[in-house]
Amino acid sequence: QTTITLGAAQTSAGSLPIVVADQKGLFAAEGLKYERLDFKGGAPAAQALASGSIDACICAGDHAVHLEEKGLGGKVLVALADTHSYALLSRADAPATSLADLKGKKIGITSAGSLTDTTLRYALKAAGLDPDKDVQLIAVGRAGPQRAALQAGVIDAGMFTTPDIQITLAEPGAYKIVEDFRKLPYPAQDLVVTDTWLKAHPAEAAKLQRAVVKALEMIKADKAVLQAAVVSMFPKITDPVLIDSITNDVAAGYLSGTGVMTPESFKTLMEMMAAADPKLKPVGYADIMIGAAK
Amino acid sequence: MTDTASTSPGYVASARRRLVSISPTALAQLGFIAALLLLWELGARTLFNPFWSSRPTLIAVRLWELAASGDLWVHTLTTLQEAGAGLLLAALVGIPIGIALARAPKVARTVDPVMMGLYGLPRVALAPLFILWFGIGLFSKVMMAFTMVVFIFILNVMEGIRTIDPDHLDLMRTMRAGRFYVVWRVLLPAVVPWILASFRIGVGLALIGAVVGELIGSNRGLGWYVESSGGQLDTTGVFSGLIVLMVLAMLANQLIGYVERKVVTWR
Amino acid sequence: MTDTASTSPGYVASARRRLVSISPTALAQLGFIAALLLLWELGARTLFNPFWSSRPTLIAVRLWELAASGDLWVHTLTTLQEAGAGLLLAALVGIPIGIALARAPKVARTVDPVMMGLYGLPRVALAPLFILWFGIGLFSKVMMAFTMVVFIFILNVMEGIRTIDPDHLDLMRTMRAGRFYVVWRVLLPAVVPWILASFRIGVGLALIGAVVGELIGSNRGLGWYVESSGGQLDTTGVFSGLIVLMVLAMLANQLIGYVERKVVTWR
Amino acid sequence: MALTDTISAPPRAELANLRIAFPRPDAPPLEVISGVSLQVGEGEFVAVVGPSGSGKSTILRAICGLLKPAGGEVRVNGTRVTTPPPHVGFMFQKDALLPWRTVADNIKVGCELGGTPRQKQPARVAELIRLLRLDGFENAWPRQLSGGMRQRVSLGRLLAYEPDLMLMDEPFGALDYQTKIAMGLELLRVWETERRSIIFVTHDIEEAVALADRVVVFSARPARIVADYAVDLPRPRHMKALRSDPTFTHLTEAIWSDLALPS
Amino acid sequence: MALTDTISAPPRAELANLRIAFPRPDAPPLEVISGVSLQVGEGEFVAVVGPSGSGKSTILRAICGLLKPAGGEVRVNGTRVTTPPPHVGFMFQKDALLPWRTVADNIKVGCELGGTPRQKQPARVAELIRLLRLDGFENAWPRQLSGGMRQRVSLGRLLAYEPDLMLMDEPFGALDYQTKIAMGLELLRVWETERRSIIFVTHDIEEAVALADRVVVFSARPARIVADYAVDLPRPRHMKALRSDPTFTHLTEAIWSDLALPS
Ligand SMILES: Nc1ncnc2c1ncn2[C@@H]1O[C@H](COP(=O)(O)OP(=O)(O)OP(=O)(O)O)[C@@H](O)[C@H]1O
Ligand SMILES: Nc1ncnc2c1ncn2[C@@H]1O[C@H](COP(=O)(O)OP(=O)(O)OP(=O)(O)O)[C@@H](O)[C@H]1O
Ligand SMILES: [Mg+2]
Ligand SMILES: [Mg+2]
Repeated sequence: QTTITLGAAQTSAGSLPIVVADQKGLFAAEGLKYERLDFKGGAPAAQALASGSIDACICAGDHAVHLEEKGLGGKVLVALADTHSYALLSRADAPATSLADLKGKKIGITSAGSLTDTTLRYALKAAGLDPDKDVQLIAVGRAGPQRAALQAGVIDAGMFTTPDIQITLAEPGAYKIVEDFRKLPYPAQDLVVTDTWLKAHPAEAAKLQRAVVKALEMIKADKAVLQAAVVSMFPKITDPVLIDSITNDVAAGYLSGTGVMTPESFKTLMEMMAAADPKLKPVGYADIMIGAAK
Repeated sequence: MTDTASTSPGYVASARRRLVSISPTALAQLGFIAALLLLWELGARTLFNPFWSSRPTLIAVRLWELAASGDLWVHTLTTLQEAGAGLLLAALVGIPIGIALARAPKVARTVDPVMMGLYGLPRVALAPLFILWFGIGLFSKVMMAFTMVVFIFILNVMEGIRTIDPDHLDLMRTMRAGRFYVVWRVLLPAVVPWILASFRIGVGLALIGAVVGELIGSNRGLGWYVESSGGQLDTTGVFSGLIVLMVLAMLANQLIGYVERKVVTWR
Repeated sequence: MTDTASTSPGYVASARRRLVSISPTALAQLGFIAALLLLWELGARTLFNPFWSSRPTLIAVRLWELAASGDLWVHTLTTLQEAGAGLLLAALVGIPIGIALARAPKVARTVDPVMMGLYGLPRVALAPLFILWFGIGLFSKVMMAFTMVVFIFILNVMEGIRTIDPDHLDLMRTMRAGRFYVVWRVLLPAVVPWILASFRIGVGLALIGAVVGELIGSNRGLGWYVESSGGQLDTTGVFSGLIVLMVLAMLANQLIGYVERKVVTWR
Repeated sequence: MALTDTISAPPRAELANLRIAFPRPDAPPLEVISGVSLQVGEGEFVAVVGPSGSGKSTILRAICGLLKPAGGEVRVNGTRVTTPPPHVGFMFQKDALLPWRTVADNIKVGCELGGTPRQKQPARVAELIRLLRLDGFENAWPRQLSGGMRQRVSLGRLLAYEPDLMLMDEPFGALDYQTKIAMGLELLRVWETERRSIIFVTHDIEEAVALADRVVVFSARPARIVADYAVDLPRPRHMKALRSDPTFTHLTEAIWSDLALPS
Repeated sequence: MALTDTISAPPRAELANLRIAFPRPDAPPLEVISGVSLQVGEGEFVAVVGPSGSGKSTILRAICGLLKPAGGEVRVNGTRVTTPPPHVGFMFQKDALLPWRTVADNIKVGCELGGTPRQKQPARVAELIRLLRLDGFENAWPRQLSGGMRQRVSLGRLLAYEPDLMLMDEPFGALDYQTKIAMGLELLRVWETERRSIIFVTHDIEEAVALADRVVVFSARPARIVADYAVDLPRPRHMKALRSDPTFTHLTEAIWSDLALPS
């Protein structure tokens, strides 16, 4: 048995297929054991990946592109999500109903340069706003600080992901969604590896890929599988209603069914990244996506 | 002011008083803590939103569950190990460096800016380098705690050595005492108060360092528990972790006080 | 050992030597820094991947660009303001508290565990409370820096007061000196070395505090810039920010050294 | 004896069966003073001599309220001493100068705490510096002084405080004969013109006899009073002449043999 | 004079036209020693007297290499002194005990640095404690001692170091007459049996004459040597008898008047 060390960008829904693979014995069937480490964001996880401290990271497709572009050979081993994972929430009594209404307001992002940052910049531009002049993007942190900042009124809207969206919306009449990016095709969670690792561990890579893709297929086939994973992944959430809503949201097209990045999501990815950094060297789909397991 | 009648041991009763005084102190401490907890409980129930502050009773229940499941010990031991090793390593490395730099002022002046610059670096931002150099195991967290604390020892010991009575050093020089004799018999005993202060300061920073290390990448430890609870908006979880961290800091401080009383008998 | 001939002022030449010695020190410091930069540049070009460490030349170019665009000043001033205000506030609050606690040992013993516990809390985990209490403006960063540093002052000053010559305190008691007289004329001067050490230690921590503060609600500042570069795996950006932080720490330390030479003339 | 004049007013200082003991770990407390009674009247100058380690400094500390007695009591101006009483100045055996204050500023501490009006302080300090022969060292730091100079600064601080009762613990111990005599004369001048009371610990028997109204001889630890001599020498006394005065030589011889007793 | 015997070997200590000055801000350096020449032979006991602040301690510091002279030079055993020379022990005017070591351990410092074999140290320390009359205080901390007891511990440390040249800065200043005489006798015993050289600074002229082979009188600052008396009194000397010895009284009177000169 070989142990695979995976780094997760956050304790987020993207890790659910991995949990399923573990729960259903798919890793064991491949002769793998896995250990998951949580990082404070995608960037440190990607850095740990590049340094060889972990075998693969569960993070946004952005990091595969960054690593590839920096010559470190980033590859998406399995695409875990087909759509974006964030939604922009505001207090229920806020007048804004769309991104465009937030002109002149303060919007909370998790941290500068993160997925939430680039996403908002891209969406704001699409809505005809200048992200540097028409709004203030404030690095606030994750769900806790975001919610505190909303409550204190120091930001007008903030970026939340699963399960924080569901938990926050569960408070009756307090918060609402201003803009839901979860419908946007985007490789929000991928199993990313490096060329170096791939070259050194071709067998493990194949096993890992097979197990996770199998898990994705099982989830698609049976929602109960996902529910069990949700319960295990978020032990702090005990309310069955909440568990249901998380499971339903995740099951509703968020997770990838095949483990292969869709061309649409790759297109948004490249557009967003180019918008954030005009000097970015373009990367092709085939440069970062490894074909599905045979 | 009259509290510090440290110089009034002129009556027989004081030896007796010491033995009894242990329990009033502990009582006062516990009473104070209890009062704060009560305030918190009441405040959370009435004044402010318990979503942000949780409540002592909820936390107690959570801690009980964690203890029962065994997770509490795993996380606590992990963090304790990281912070403790970092703190001790910092003392072992920092004290000699502090002494050496204080005794070689030219070298100290040369290295000083770089050292202070390094010290001022936010450790969180150095995460990639820590991962690169020290991996993501125990060692990288120990190093995180270490790099927070080692400068405390260096800076405090350096300043401490400057306050040493020059007559003691002159005495040693006239008796041609060797380098090690001076270090062991004069410098170290003289900077004991500075070392103790460093330990007190260091405890908190080592814990913070360990927690920051756990944020960078881990799957256990109190920092990880706090962060993962925060990620699920579980305030009770956050505060449970924080309370355990506080208890660790308190206990470490008590230990330092105990060692101080054992070591500094001459004051 | 012979470096510390602090007690050999018995010849006329030493006054002259002082004036000249300023520039060799600065030269040695600059030389040391230059040597490190050179090593870094060469290492990054040959030994290790510059993705991890960037290169001094790349950083210089980036800093130049940032300076030209004006961003450098915005970020630097922001962070400097936050850290500086936090440090000064910590000194203003921490020194009196340290003195008061040292003079009222019973109170100190009672509050001690809670204080040490609070000190050991990782600030990042308290982000929601900081936002609720202090918002996300300048004030919250100042408070972040403040809460890191204030304990340093308290703990160092408390320990410093314990090392005061009891004869000085007895003397004041026989002359029935008032509380304020004792504080101003005896306690404060006696703990000046401890306060200076706290400032040295505090500079680094205040910067770290400001940077951590910038992680929870900001859109400028060096910490923000570093984080934002890190998020895009832009190592040169990370190091550019870090280098400026280092320079700030160095300058602050030089300033403390300067103040020390002006204030502690009697040693 | 000078005491009889002041029978109406309470004595300046009074020790009633004073006992002082220091606790020791693993041993019974060290009894330092065992039942000492002593009265010092207003305007009286009492010298105390006794073997090293007998408890002379300890008694002074008790009088100015730095030590709580294990038994008996201390009264100053009729009031029982629990905290340092007002108008009592203590010159420590160790000089206890504040290292961060210059010579002038160390002396000024006495003015500041003794209540000299602020405008008069500089003049007073300057006067004391001249009197103590420290001219030219006003702005020197304590670490730059010789042992005797430090002692004189400490004396200056005491004088600046202008106490009614002066407790002096070997105030001239580090001074050469000439300086000692000059300082002794100054002390007498201050004492005579302002009717201060003085308790003066010394090892120099001749100094004790030459300066004091009474000489109290202590035994070795635990200290008791072995003898209490009234010095019946007329004032002003001339140092040179004293040495050949038979009362003087007699007294010094007597004290000498009191001390030489194996006690 | 004792010096003539040792003309072949270099003198133990030799000051050649020594000048010492301390820099001052905003003023010319303070000249403390201006051209002092002095030779101390092997086994010679030289006492130094002089006004307070004249530079006696400073000269001792220069001899043991703690101060660099501004002019002239210091030689010990024929070698020019730049760093502290071997086998020279200095008893400071301030006692400089290490506060974190007990009485016994403070004395032991002398043994440890003087090279007493480790097994013999406890016995040597015990012997010194008895000799210094500190019995029962072996385990006391310095802060628990009286001034005179501290001074004796400091003396004990010096004796434990067993130096060939002993520099003593008012070693008996805080002691009463009886203890002083007892300690003086012990010092003489050590000195006579082991032919040590001693430079002994004191304010007590009688003590100087009673103990020393030579008494050197310093002027006020800047210090010069005013007089250098050979003490032609036979040894062993009996303290009691000395006081009536005409040579003794003569010498003390002479030194007294040397010092009384307005210098
Ligand atoms: N703080 C203390 N703790 C314990 N013992 C003490 C303390 N202070 C003094 N003593 C003891 O009390 C005794 C008397 O000390 P004190 O200083 O009064 O002597 P003294 O008569 O002034 O002697 P000297 O002439 O040497 O100064 C000594 O044996 C000393 O060890
Ligand atoms: N470190 C120093 N810096 C400046 N001046 C000093 C220093 N040490 C001593 N002096 C000065 O040198 C002079 C002589 O001092 P020294 O201590 O040698 O006197 P002394 O003869 O030992 O006097 P005493 O009998 O009072 O101890 C004094 O005027 C003193 O102010
Ligand atoms: Mg005494
Ligand atoms: Mg001297």
